[in-house]
This record gives sequence, structure tokens and C-alpha cells, in this order.
Amino acid sequence: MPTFVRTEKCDGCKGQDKTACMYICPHNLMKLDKDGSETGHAMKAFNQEPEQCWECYSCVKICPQGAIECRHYADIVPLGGSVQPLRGSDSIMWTIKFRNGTLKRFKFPIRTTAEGSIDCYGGKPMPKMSEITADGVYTRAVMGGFRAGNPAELIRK
Amino acid sequence: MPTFVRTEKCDGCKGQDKTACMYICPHNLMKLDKDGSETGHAMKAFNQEPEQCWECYSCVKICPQGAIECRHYADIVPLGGSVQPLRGSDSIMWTIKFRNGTLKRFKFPIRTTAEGSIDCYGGKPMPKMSEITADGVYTRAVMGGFRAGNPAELIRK
Amino acid sequence: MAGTFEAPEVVYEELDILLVGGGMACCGTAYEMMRWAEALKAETGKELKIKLVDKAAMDRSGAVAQGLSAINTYIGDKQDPADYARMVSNDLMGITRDDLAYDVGRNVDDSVHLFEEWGLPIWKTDAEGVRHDGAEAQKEGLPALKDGGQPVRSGKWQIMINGESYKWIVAEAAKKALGLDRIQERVFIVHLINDKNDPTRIAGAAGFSVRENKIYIYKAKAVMLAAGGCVNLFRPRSVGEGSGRAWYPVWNAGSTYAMAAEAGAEMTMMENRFVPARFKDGYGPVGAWFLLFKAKATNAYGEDYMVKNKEMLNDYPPYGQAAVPASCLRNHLMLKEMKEGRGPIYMDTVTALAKLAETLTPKEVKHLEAEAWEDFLDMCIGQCGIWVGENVDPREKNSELMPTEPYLLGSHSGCCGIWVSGPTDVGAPTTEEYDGVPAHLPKGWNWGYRSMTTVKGLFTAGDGVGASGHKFSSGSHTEGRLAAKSMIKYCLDNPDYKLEFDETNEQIAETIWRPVKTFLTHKDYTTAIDVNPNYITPKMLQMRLQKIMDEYVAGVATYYNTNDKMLAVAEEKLEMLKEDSLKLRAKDLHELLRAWENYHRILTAEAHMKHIQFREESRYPGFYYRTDKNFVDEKNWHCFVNSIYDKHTKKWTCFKRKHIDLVDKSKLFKAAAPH
Amino acid sequence: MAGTFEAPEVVYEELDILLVGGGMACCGTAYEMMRWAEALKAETGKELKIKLVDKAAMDRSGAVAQGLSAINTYIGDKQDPADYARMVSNDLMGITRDDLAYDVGRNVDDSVHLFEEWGLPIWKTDAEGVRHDGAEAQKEGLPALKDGGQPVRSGKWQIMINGESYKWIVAEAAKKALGLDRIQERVFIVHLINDKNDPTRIAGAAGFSVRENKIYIYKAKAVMLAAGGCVNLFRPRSVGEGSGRAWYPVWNAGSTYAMAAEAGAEMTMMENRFVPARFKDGYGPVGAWFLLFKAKATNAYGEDYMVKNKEMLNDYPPYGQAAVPASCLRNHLMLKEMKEGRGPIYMDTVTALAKLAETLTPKEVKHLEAEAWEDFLDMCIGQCGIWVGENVDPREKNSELMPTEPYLLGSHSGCCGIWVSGPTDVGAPTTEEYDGVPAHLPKGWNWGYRSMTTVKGLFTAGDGVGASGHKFSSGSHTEGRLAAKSMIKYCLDNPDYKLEFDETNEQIAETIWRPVKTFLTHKDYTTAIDVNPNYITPKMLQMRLQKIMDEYVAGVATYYNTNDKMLAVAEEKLEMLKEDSLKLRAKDLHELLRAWENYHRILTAEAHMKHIQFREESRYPGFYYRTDKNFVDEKNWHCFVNSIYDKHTKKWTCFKRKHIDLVDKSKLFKAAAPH
Ligand SMILES: Cc1cc2c(cc1C)N(S(=O)(=O)O)C1C(=O)NC(=O)N=C1N2C[C@H](O)[C@H](O)[C@H](O)COP(=O)(O)OP(=O)(O)OC[C@H]1O[C@@H](n2cnc3c(N)ncnc32)[C@H](O)[C@@H]1O
Ligand SMILES: Cc1cc2c(cc1C)N(S(=O)(=O)O)C1C(=O)NC(=O)N=C1N2C[C@H](O)[C@H](O)[C@H](O)COP(=O)(O)OP(=O)(O)OC[C@H]1O[C@@H](n2cnc3c(N)ncnc32)[C@H](O)[C@@H]1O
Ligand SMILES: Nc1ncnc2c1ncn2[C@@H]1O[C@H](COP(=O)(O)O)[C@@H](O)[C@H]1O
Ligand SMILES: Nc1ncnc2c1ncn2[C@@H]1O[C@H](COP(=O)(O)O)[C@@H](O)[C@H]1O
Ligand SMILES: Nc1ncnc2c1ncn2[C@@H]1O[C@H](COP(=O)(O)O)[C@@H](O)[C@H]1O
Ligand code: SF4
Ligand code: SF4
Ligand code: SF4
Ligand code: SF4
Ligand code: NA
Repeated sequence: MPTFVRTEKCDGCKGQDKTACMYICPHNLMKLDKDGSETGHAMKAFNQEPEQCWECYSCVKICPQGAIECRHYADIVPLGGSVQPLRGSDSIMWTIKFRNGTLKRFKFPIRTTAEGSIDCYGGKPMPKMSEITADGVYTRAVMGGFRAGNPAELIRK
Repeated sequence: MPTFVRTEKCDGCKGQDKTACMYICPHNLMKLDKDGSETGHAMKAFNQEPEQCWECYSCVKICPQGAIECRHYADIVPLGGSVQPLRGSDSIMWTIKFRNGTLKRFKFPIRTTAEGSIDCYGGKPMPKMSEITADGVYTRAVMGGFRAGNPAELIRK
Repeated sequence: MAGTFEAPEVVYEELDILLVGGGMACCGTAYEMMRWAEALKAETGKELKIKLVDKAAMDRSGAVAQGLSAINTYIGDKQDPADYARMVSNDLMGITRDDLAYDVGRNVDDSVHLFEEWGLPIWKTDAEGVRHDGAEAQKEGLPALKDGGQPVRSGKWQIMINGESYKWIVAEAAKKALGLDRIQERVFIVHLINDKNDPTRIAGAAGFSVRENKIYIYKAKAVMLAAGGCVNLFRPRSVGEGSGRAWYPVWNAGSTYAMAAEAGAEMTMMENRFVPARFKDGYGPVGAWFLLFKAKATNAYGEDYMVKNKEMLNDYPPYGQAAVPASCLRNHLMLKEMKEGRGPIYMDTVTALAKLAETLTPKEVKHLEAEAWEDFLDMCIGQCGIWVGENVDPREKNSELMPTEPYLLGSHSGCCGIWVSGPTDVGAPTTEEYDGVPAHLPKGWNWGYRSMTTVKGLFTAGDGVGASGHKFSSGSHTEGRLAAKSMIKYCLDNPDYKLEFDETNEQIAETIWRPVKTFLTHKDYTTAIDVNPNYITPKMLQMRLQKIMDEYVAGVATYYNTNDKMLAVAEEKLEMLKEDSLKLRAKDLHELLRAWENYHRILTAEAHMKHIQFREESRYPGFYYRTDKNFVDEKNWHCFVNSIYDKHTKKWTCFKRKHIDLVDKSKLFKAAAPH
Repeated sequence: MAGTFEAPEVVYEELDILLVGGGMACCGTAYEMMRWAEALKAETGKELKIKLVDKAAMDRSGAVAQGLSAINTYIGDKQDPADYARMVSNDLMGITRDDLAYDVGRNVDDSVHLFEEWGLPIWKTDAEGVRHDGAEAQKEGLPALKDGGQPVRSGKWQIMINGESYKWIVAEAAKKALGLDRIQERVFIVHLINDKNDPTRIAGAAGFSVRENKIYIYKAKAVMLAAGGCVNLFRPRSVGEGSGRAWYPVWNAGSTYAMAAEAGAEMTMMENRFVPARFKDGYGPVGAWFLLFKAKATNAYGEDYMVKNKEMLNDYPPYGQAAVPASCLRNHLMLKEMKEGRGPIYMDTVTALAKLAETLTPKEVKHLEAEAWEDFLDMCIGQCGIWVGENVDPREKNSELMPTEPYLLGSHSGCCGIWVSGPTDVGAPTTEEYDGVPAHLPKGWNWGYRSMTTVKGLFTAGDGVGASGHKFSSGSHTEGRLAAKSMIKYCLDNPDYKLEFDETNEQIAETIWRPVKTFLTHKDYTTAIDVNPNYITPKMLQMRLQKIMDEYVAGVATYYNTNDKMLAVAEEKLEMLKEDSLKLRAKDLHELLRAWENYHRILTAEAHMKHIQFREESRYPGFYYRTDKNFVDEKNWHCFVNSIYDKHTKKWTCFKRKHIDLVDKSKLFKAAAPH
């Protein structure tokens, strides 16, 4: 792996039906051990198949408790380093610890609009069904992205 | 794997302290699950680390119940075949089933003396301590195996 | 009434349109489609029943889950779609569909402009030529791309972004467009269903929930199949708990190719593969290092092998003569060093950063360092894991490069996939000059509906579309949008056709649940749940597949070599593996997912092997070599290799289709060196 | 009072002699030693305290657990020990100790004759030249070997046996000799203890039980360390649950080399390795096929590569000119075909069996078929597993051959190991001509006690003895016997020396139990027992080791290539791995075993890497290549490479020792071809 869950930090997303980490993992790896029968830790999450973890950090970034971390693949990575994010609404902060103890911090923007604020068709034209077989997308006229191209380049047309 | 234990056949070596399969496995793989907490099958044996099995068949040959078989390494071997021995006191009988159903049987000798009958120093000389620094083994004079060699071959002697 | 593990509930639903997948392509499809569906409703009152099914959560599903640090396809206003089509063609050694590439090229920037509007931070260059990250650029009041803003180009076609939330943003728009009721997450689609009366028509699809004991069966007139490419059909270089480390995301399992082929769709260029050269072990991307930071790669002795071995490019006219050699040829020159024992190969990060720093202020140097780390943190965090574990500071220590295990995909620097109907206005052929194409298949490059496969009603986009690579995230979104319109048109054109499944719901459910049944029937036969002669675990089946592919079909074990004899061995072994796939076991829903993923991988692998076997040359030196035909043979093999699969006989048929240029490629090449 | 997992019991015992291992060598030692101990008691009344400790059960421990189908070293009355020493030398490219080989050669048949007496069935040829299995031969009244019986020779040095119970029989004799009270099974010895006052002297050994929570600490004057060679320090070709499939038995983990080195013993030829060519995947033996059934190996196109590529042998004068080319050179010629894409390599079983059948009666043909199967069933049953799984009948279908991952061993066709004192009567040098040998080490090839290492009181045999390969099962038993006598002599010569440990029993126990402590301290930090930043599982540590060795130290990943730069990378990575080994975890006694096995593997691997780095040539083409020094350099490197390890600084020192011939090697070679 892969990700691991800090026993003391995870609160099982407070017993909600769907935990954040289970919700998000693209490979279906995170699992809540409701009764502790799988890990010995009831109502805590765990990575059920660490050898399939892409270290994509989706679960790490989403966990409301900051309970998920990553111990990088043991077949290649010496122990002792860590790479841990804190994802906010408009930026992400990375704390990077080297095996030898060196620390680095980086902050990068992640989006320029508020989460959930996208008004996807707002201000966009309503297409006409008569144009459904025309080439191009319905925003062609308004987004400034259509590149008509030099017709001479099309040698068989 | 590796070896597997047939649930119905294994009798846990009748609750003896040391099961035959645990006794013999050179890699410490066979284990008795006394309370069923590891496999769901109490008082039956199992291979605790199939990915370390050499398929040496030591456990298969020794099991008094014929409860151990081998499903050959799944990373290379298509399913359906089997190679099963019955080891007697002087010979071993192999039953070989191909994936396509073909059957073969072979019988080979395994020893020409009764098990446990070796009288290791019987009829052998008692060495003299004065000879302890001489070259060769203490049976040199009686086993007909010492090859003196042509002294001319030793170019620096 | 949710079912039990022994007896799952079967949920049956009738739709007009089903979208399989929730990645870049399906997000594009959903976004464009729902607007047209609105228009349709407004104009005619007719409401189409539409649903999107994703195996994961759209916010982080597909290849962009982790984010990306660049948009690799952005044309801008200084280049022509024809230039783009030319680049795509040359990078893929001449055999691509100019109609498809050109169509993406002229439309792709629209999607990129939308992404920016939705909130994706895009790096900009200001009037002084200073670069700003996407948030700063906005704060500084630099204009949007749409309004003439200047992106930071890392190469001719690529622009830099702060892309940690790229997928989250694109998914938000798609989800808004669809509305939550039209979205079904955590359902894995296992196979497509054909129509009983017209087997060349799609009738629906079926899958199961990985969270509840439920089987989902959808009837649908039109299906968009955009479930990504295929990873892990070859043995990865990582082992054990590291085997999740692949360049391509472990969750795209060839569903697109396997399900399309089983439904009878014509496949194209399945011999093609992508073998990215990446930072060793972590698989960190190299694009920004080569193009933005201008780093050089060298052998262990500091020699620039692209210079040292440049004569080798002359072996492959005309492709070797292009200004930017094809990706496979870059590997080819690198592999020479490795094979001859002059590895490791290094990315010379030390020299590159030092050189850049020469002309920078301390503050700019700090910024540069952050950019270098961000390149990985935005899309390949595992590479940073290696750097910290090994105490690597790229300013002080060079990092190794390595070609990875092969992947199959159609939207990155690869072009395997499904044969689709293209645009009609760019001069594409409408006839087929070669014999041997099965009679029921269309003749030219378009047959009515843009992006439709040769199966009526089945559409694809992104990694699904064959013979047109280099679309990347933006191009895949665009292809999804282009397909959306013709899917609606297809539904409108076929209002009354009465679909009937060619199998019963019971049969479908039984097939899907077979691995569970197998497990429950046999689990107590042995005392160890994973070792049982009556079944095989998905994990071991996958390893068996990977070993076969690695050793016989030009994986890393042979430095990407194969030959006719090795392929014959692979053929036999894959056949037995396909038989054994009937004995897959699933001890829970999670393992049922793995079982079906691996079934999809087997079919994808088989297609790859059959195509390599059929194409009697080595079209992609550096990606694979047929040592028995170790040359590019323009005379006989400058053509598409296409195939169809018969799900009843389980056999493949491969055949040639003629390749035709729609844009003039000669502009790319220097005159061929005398040879 | 057995301890708990938290607090194990410490058992302390004082002995005269400790035998570590229960394989062929230790069985030989025990058998010979107990007779001399009896003699000692009879003559002087003095009783030596002797104990044998084996990690497994002697009946089936070590490399012969599964049985063997041949005894590979039997001289007979027609060959001279000097012929044997010559063969050994040439197969190992000229650098072996003739004194050791010669001594084995003149004594080995004694052990074979004992084996037959004890019940091992040995194939015989009758007066008509008809062959009989070992039981039939006895029934037919054919004489024992000892009495002139004619063995079935599969080659110049090998004789065929029905060897399923080979180890069982040899162990029975050893166990009878020792008596059960002197045997401790299922104790894994972790490290040797030096004397506090004389650090070049052995004082004991320590280990733990894998069945009870007990640590065993033995004080002993003399220690026989014969714990076999080393497997699984390189990534195996098998994966997942198949990773137990290695040619060499998975349980010999380099304990011999690692513990000897830590105790300060001089190592020799640790750069040597064995890369057997074996039946692919199953690792079935090839000896009987080549030598008894006269089969040929070919490339995929049916070409006999030993003929086709024979000119390549001329690159390695004089070794290439011998009648039987060295094992590594046979691989070298095979690898050429594989590297150039003419694999798979096949053993042509079909032609061989058909040809043999031509002159046989149907009954004899049936017998021949049984012989072919028995070859595998007696020693490599897994190969039959492959044949049945893939429906292979060797009469109808050829099987693939493949060079395996590298192994380190000293008794088979490899010669790494410990530098020991040899016989004094064969002309061995008593001085050292080279500078650079650390001053505390002996000068010539013998220093008082046959088979003693450079550490006083520490002896070895079998796989432990370096620079003398090709002893095999019989020779290893013999070496054990030769050592037994000098061990007794050593004890008698040092009656009053008061041994004192250089560490306390508490320190020893703490070190051994560290992985358990680490586990117990940290296990609840995370919710998944196997993923924890505070520790590493033995399995993952092993995989990390194997990947490093595979990719940088000439494993299969690079077709056995390495170079100075790759070795430098390996050096750095191994150093970090050795540091991380302090964080190994053990969740139970079984895992504690795996933890320590892998620690032994790391040290063995490091020695191998350092020696390859030091020897600036490619002495064993086909086993490994240093591509930066891709030649055999007789002028500078016709010498031993030896080394010592300092357990305090954890550093290796490599140095040369002069090689000298004691028998004339020129008899082996044709005149060198003009070059
Ligand atoms: C893997 C990867 C890809 C890229 C990059 C780095 C890496 C490491 N780089 S760089 O190299 O330059 O570093 C890129 C980059 O920076 N810039 C860029 O524009 N594109 C890059 N790509 C390429 C794009 O990401 C790629 O072209 C598009 O994502 C392709 O889009 P699409 O064809 O939609 O595939 P997808 O992976 O996004 O989505 C697949 C969806 O299908 C779902 N799914 C799969 N199987 C399913 C099934 N059976 N049932 C139901 N759902 C089922 C998935 O969940 C997902 O929703
Ligand atoms: C692995 C292998 C080996 C051979 C063969 C095939 C195969 C697949 N072939 S063919 O190639 O031609 O097929 C042979 C053949 O047919 N004929 C032959 O004569 N020899 C063959 N060998 C060679 C001999 O077997 C070999 O030379 C001898 O066995 C060497 O004897 P020795 O050096 O004693 O090693 P061992 O493996 O027998 O015994 C090791 C012992 O040590 C124990 N042990 C290990 N670590 C320990 C520790 N830390 N603490 C305590 N005990 C600890 C083991 O349990 C064991 O008892
Ligand atoms: N490619 C591989 N090679 C060897 N072992 C692996 C590989 N992939 C996974 N494994 C390991 O196999 C072990 C057994 O898996 P499981 O039986 O699922 O617990 C896991 O601990 C994995 O780390
Ligand atoms: N050395 C190179 N020369 C030209 N283009 C490259 C090079 N390396 C990567 N690219 C392109 O940069 C983009 C991203 O690269 P990558 O990181 O390899 O996915 C893709 O469009 C690649 O084709
Ligand atoms: N092709 C060969 N030529 C000569 N000797 C061989 C050959 N193959 C194996 N041997 C020898 O036969 C014995 C057993 O071989 P193997 O099965 O390779 O362990 C060893 O002594 C090998 O050195
Ligand atoms: S998201 Fe975090 S807090 Fe919630 S269950 Fe997962 S690990 Fe626990
Ligand atoms: S890092 Fe990604 S793949 Fe791994 S468990 Fe988290 S979400 Fe899943
Ligand atoms: S030897 Fe056989 S019967 Fe005894 S415990 Fe093992 S498997 Fe069961
Ligand atoms: S076959 Fe051999 S290695 Fe495998 S479990 Fe049985 S005794 Fe152990
Ligand atoms: Na494993």
C-alpha cells in the first residue's frame, strides 16, 4: 500500500450509512468493519485490499478526521517518509517528510469556484433539434473553442 | 499452492500433540486449527502460507488419512489435473490424472530395508583415536569406497 | 427488497439511453446530452429516459481520479486541426483515422474553456512572460483562455493546470446536468445484451452492485460504452502489496473492449499498446520534465541516447524522420541502452533545474521547486512517496526512468479500441478497398451516426475509440459530447423498434452470479478458503494471465519481444485460461468485482495477442517487437488491423482495412536518409 | 516453564559440539562423529556433549526433502579423484580449490556404499546390459556397488537411484547414531556468538523454537554450520501463490553464509551463483534428459543451439574448449537465442523418446515412460503437476526450458561459500602470494583442522564450503564426515579454554525477539495488521530485496546483466533495506521465522553484490554479465575473491587470494582456437 487508517482518529464517519472513504475509493478498497470481525477494530474503516491501492489519495483527501495516511509501497519504498495533504475548499496543502527528517510544505490551488456552485447550463444557449446532425457541440458559438481549420488541408474533400 | 487439506478426511491426527503434517513440513507450513478460529474448521489442519509451499509432498505422503492433496500453482498450472501418491513401506504408487481426464499409474521402489531397521554401526569397525588426524572416514577400510588416486596426478606434491 | 448473497435481487429497468462509465468521456456525453434532451422536451414534449452507471463515484472515478497536472490536448488559435491530426498520425506510426482526430481537434478547445469556467485553475503567462498558477492568474485579472488568455504551454499541444480537482470539477458539471436520479454509482457492468431479432443491434446491459446483493439489468435503445482502457493484463513491475502501483489506474480493466467485442463490435488496432517511459517505480509523468523543464534523459554513463542513437531512427522511414519522433521510437532508442547494459536510464533533473535556476531570482527558484513537486502531487503522488523514502531532492539527485509494462488504451499515446463511424465532412472514404472484411460490416468510415460502433445503438468515446490516440482528458470529454448528439438522433430514428433480449433475465443473473455460486458450492471441500481444486481466486487468475502475457506476448520479461512461436504458446495458454475463468470464485461482492474485471482482461488480452499475431511486422518498435518480423512493412501493413469476436464460438476473426490519409503527412518528414 | 509470546523462556545449554542443520552434510557429520565419540569414550572415558539443531524435521529437511533421482557424485573404480577435481574446476571456470575437490573425490564413494547398505535403491545394469531399478536389482541378486555391482550411469559422474526416500534413509542412520536426546528439531538458529576474549573464536549459537515461545542459547567449543545455500534472494519467475515454486528449496535462506560472515569467517567466491537451466515453470531437472535419455535442446525453430552457437565458446579460452562446456557457458549459448527472440527453448523429448523406443520391446518402452516420469516424481513433483495441467505427454509434446533466477550455493553447480582449511597431503599452498589479505587471516589453504573456517572452532560442509562445487548429496555427506573428525580433535586440543560470550543472554534474547516486540508495540496504531508505518512484514521485506537484486544485480529482469552503475544503486538500496530490517515485525512464531530468514537473505545478497562489484570481469557468462567488463580476464582475475564482514561496522572488505592448480588442467582442453 498503500493507505492505512489511524485507529485512534477514525470515527467510522459517526456511524453514517456510507463512510466518506467507502464513498470515494475508485477501486472499492475502503471498508467499514462494523463489528470488528475483520480487523479487531469495530466501527473503524480499513483498506481491504492494500495490494490494489493506487495511492491516488482520494480517501486520504476526503476523510473528515484526517485519519487516513499512506505508507508507500513496501516493495520499493524505504520506510520513514510521508506525504500528507490537507485539502481545503480552494487549495491543498502538502506536508512532506523525508526519511532523513527533512520537511517541506507546498500549497497549490485546486479550484477557482466554490464547490457545488457550478451552474452548468447557465448563460448557455438552448440548442435547436434541427441542428442535431450538424458538426460540433451546442456551445460552439459561445465558448470560443471551435477551430474551423484551413479547408485546403483536407486533401480529399 | 500448494497443498490443501480435504475437510472431510482430516481427523486432526486424532488430537495428538503433534500432527503428522506439522511434524514433517520442512517449511513449517502445516498447522492444526484447534478451535477453528483461523479456518472455520476446528481440529483440522491447513497450509498457513500456501505461497511458500514447495510442493515437496512431504505432508501429502505422511498424512495417515490421505487427507492432503495438491492443486498445483495457480499462476502457471491450468486446473483439473492431479498427482497423488500412496507411499507404502517399500514402494510408492502414483496416480496421475490429466486435465483432459487421462489416467496413469506408476509404482516405484523407495527402500530395500524395513523402515527403522538401520543398524548404523552394525558390523563396522571401532576407530582408534590415534587415527583421528588421518585422512578419510572410519569405514574407509571396509566399505570399498576409498579411491586412492594416482599420486602422479598431484602436480605439487 | 434487497437480496441475499445466495439469492441476489434482480432489478430490471427500461431506458432509452444508458451511459456505461463516469469518466471524462461519459461526463462529456452527459453534459452535452442533457442539454439536447432538454431541447427535445421543450420542442416535442418527449422525455428520454437516460441513466449513467459508474462502477465508482464520479467525483473520483476513471483515469483522472487523482488529478492531472496538464491538459494534453489544447489546440489554441495558432494551430490547425490538420496539424493535430498529423501529430497524432505520426506518433502512432502512420495508422490512425484522420477523420476522427481532425474532428476532435476542431472541437476540443470548447471543453477546455468550459473546464476553466467551471473552476479549473489554468496556468497563464502574463504580458511580461512571467507564469502564474491558475488562482494567481485569476487574482491578477489575466483573461480566461476563451477571452484570449495565454496558457503556459509545456509543449505544442499541452497546457499546464493546477489539476488536483480536475475530475471533481468535470463530474460536478455532469452530475448537475444529469441530476442525481439519473446516476447509479457502484454498479459494475459485466456484459452487453444483443437484440434477439437483430444480433447486430444492442438491446441493453447488465451488471451488479458492489455494495448490495443486487443485479441490474437495463434495456436501452442506445448505449454509450466508455469504461476506459485496460491495465494489469501484463505482469506489472511492482510486486506484492506494491502491485497496485501501475501507471494506468488499476480500476480500468478492459471492460470497454471486452464487452464491445462480445456484443459483436468491430475492433481496431488492438495490437497497439502504450508503454510509457516513466520515472522508475513511482511511474511519475515525464511530460513536464521533458517539455517544460527541458530536462534530458541519459544512460548510466551520462550519454544522451536520443542523440547518440539517432541513426536508429533512419531504420523507420518516414516516421523516424519527423521532427518529434514517435513515442515508441523514443523508447526504442532508450531500450537499446538498457539491453546493452548501459542502464539505469536517468532523467537529468539536476542539470535541468540548475540551468533554469541560472536566470531566476531566489523567489522564482522556490516557485520552480514547487512546480516540480506539484507535477507529481497533482497526478502521481506515489512518485513523491519514493522521493521522500529515498531522500531524493531532484535538485541534487537524478531519478531513474524506465519503460513500464504495456497498457491498452485509445485516448493517450495509444490507439487500440473500437471502430466507429466518423464525421462525414472531412473526406473520409465511403468504400472499402480490401477483401476479407466480413460482409455484415459497413464499408467506409461513416455509417450514419458519429461515434456509433458497428453494432447498432452501441456508441463509444475516449479510450473506447480506436485508431485515434492523443485525445487525452479534454479530447475524451469532447468525443463524449460529439457522440451525445448522435445517440439522441439514433433514439429518435428508432422510436418503434421493439427490443428483445437474446437471453433471459434468469440466464443473465445466473452468469453474473456464477463465481458466487461456485464459491458457496465448494468452499468447505478444503480447509483453506483460497486453495481449492474446484475454483480459482480472481487474484491468481489475474497473475496467471499476467504471466502469460509477460512471457509470451512481449511484456517486460522479454524486453517487449515476441514471435510467431511464442504467440502460438500464448494462444494455447489463454484458451485454457478462458476455460478456467468459468471456475472463478467470489467470496464476497468485492471479489465478484475482481472476478469480472479479470474476465474482461482475458478477452482484452486475447484480442491483443490475436492482432499482434495477425500483423506480420513490428509496427511499434519500442512498444513491442515481433522478432520474426522485425521491421515496419509499409507495403503490406500500412493498413488497419480490425477484428470481430463471436461470443458463441468464442473465436476471433482478424482482417485488414485500407488506410487512407485525409491530410497530407509529407509535411512532417525530412527526406528519407539513403539507406 | 514455557514462556509467552510477550516473554519467551530462555533455555541455556552448554555443549562441546553443536551441529547446526540436519541436511546431507550434518547427517554425515553426525554419523561419523558419534562413532569417534564412542571410540573416545571407550578409550578415555571422556564423553563429549553433542547436539544437532535443525529448523525442520531431519526426515525431510534440506534440499533432499522431496527425494532425488540420481546421486550426482559417484567416482567408481574407473576414474581418478584428479579427474573429478578437473571436472569441478572446469565447470566453475577455473577457480576452485583442487585440494577440497580431490579430498571429496577420494572419499565420496564410501558414503554412497553406506546409503545402499541402509536401503537406498540404486539402479543396476546386469551382464546383458539391461537396466533394473534398485529393488528389482536386489531381487535379481545383482551385487551391491561395494561388491562390484554396476550402477546405471547417466553421465560420467552420476548414477541413477530410486530416491524418493533418500533423505529419510540418510536421516534414519544419523538419528540412530545421535540418539533422540541429542536432536533438537524446529529450532531456527539466528546467529553465532563469538568469544569475548578472542573475537576470532566461536563460543556458541542462538535461536528460537518455531513451536513454543522459547529462545535457545548454546555455548559450544565447536560448531558445525551446515544450513544449506540461499534461495529467494532474487525475484523468482513464479508469482503469488506460486512463489513457493523455486528450483532450490524455499527453506534454505542463506543462514550458513550470513551467520558465518557475521561471526567473522572469511567468505570465498560469493560472486558465484547457480542459474540452472530447468524445465520452465516446474523447474524439473534436466540431467537425466540430457545424459540418460540423450535429448537435445533447441530454439523455437528447432535449431540445436549448442551446435549453432558453438563458436561463442571460443570467446572463453581455455574453458570453452573443454569436452563438456561449463554449465554457465551452456546457458550463455541458450541465452543468445532467447535474447535475440528465438525462444522458447525446448527440450526435444519427443525425438529423444522416439529414438530410444526404436530398439525397444513394448514392455521396455513402457519402462522407459515410467523412468521419464520417475525422474520428476522422485525429486520435482511440481513438474508433473504442470504436465497433467497442460496435458503434456513427453512422447507427444516438447517442454520448454528456461534459465531460472539465481541461487547461491556451494555444493551443486555453484561454489560460493566459506573459506575452509583443506587436506594437508595433496600439495596445497601454505603461503599467500597476494597482498591485501587482512593480517589476522591464515596464509595457505590449511591451518590445522580440516573443514574449519577462519574462525576458530567454526566448521562447515556441503553448501557451506566455498570454492568447491559439484559435491552434491553424496559429496556433502562426505564433507560432513571429514569435518566430524577434526571437530573432535579441536575439542580435545582445547580442553581448558574458558569460553565467554561477547554479548549477554539478555541482549541475545532481545535481538532475537525484536520483531515480536515491534509488532506488539505498534500493532494497534492502524486498523490493518499488515500496513503500518512502524514496521514491515517479512514478506514485503523479502519482495523488496528480491526486486533490488532482480533489477540491479543481474536477475532475470535484465537477462542477468549488471554493471558498475547498477551495482552502485543496489549498494545504496540494500543499505537502506538493512536499516529497515530492524523494523521487521513478527505477528507469530511462524513469522518470526520468516523475519530471520530474510535477515539472513539480506546479508547473503549483500555479500553477493559486493563480490560482483569487486571482481572486475564477467567470470561466469550465462550466470551473470558485468556489461562494463564483459570478458573473462585471466591475467588479473584468475584468482579467488574473498571477503570478511565486520558485524560492528556492518561493512565488507573484499580481497584477492591467489589461485593455484594442484592437478594439471591442460588435459581438459583442446588447443585454443586462433582468435
Ligand atoms: C491514466 C493517466 C491518464 C492521463 C495521464 C496520466 C495518467 C496516469 N496524463 S499524463 O500521462 O500526461 O501524465 C494526462 C494529462 O496530464 N493530461 C491529460 O489531458 N490527459 C492525461 N491522461 C489521459 C486521460 O486521463 C484519459 O485520456 C481520459 O481520462 C480518458 O477518458 P475515458 O475514456 O472516459 O476514461 P476514464 O478512465 O476517464 O473513465 C472510465 C470510467 O469508466 C468506469 N468504468 C470502468 N469499467 C466500468 C464498468 N465495467 N462498469 C461501469 N463503469 C465502469 C470508471 O469508473 C470510470 O468512470
Ligand atoms: C535443491 C536441489 C539439490 C540437488 C538436486 C536438485 C535440487 C532441486 N539434484 S539435481 O539438480 O541434479 O536434480 C541433485 C541430484 O539429483 N543428486 C544429487 O546428488 N544432488 C542433488 N542436489 C544437491 C544436494 O541436494 C545438495 O548438494 C545437498 O543436499 C547439500 O547438503 P547440505 O549442505 O547439508 O544442505 P541441505 O539442504 O541438505 O541441508 C540444510 C539443512 O539446514 C537446515 N537449516 C537451514 N537453516 C537453518 C537454521 N538457520 N537453523 C537450523 N537449521 C537450519 C535445514 O533444515 C536442513 O536440515
Ligand atoms: N505480484 C505478486 N507477487 C507475489 N505476491 C503477491 C503479488 N501480489 C500480491 N501478493 C501477495 O500475496 C499475498 C497473499 O494474498 P492474500 O491471499 O489475498 O492475503 C498478499 O499479502 C500480497 O501481498
Ligand atoms: N520527450 C518528449 N518529446 C515530445 N513530447 C513528449 C515527450 N515526452 C512526453 N511528451 C508529450 O507530453 C505529453 C505528456 O507526456 P507524458 O508525461 O509522457 O504523458 C504527451 O502529449 C506526450 O506525448
Ligand atoms: N547438458 C549437460 N551436459 C553435461 N552435463 C550435464 C548436462 N546437464 C546436466 N548435466 C549434469 O548432470 C547433473 C544433474 O544435472 P541437473 O539436472 O542439471 O542438476 C549435474 O552433474 C550436471 O552438471
Ligand atoms: S472517512 Fe475517515 S473517519 Fe470516515 S470511516 Fe473512513 S477513515 Fe474513518
Ligand atoms: S488511495 Fe485511492 S485506491 Fe488507495 S484506498 Fe485510497 S482511494 Fe482507494
Ligand atoms: S496429517 Fe492428515 S489427518 Fe493429520 S492433521 Fe494433517 S491433514 Fe489432518
Ligand atoms: S508440500 Fe512440502 S512445503 Fe508444501 S506444505 Fe507439504 S510439506 Fe510443506
Ligand atoms: Na504471494
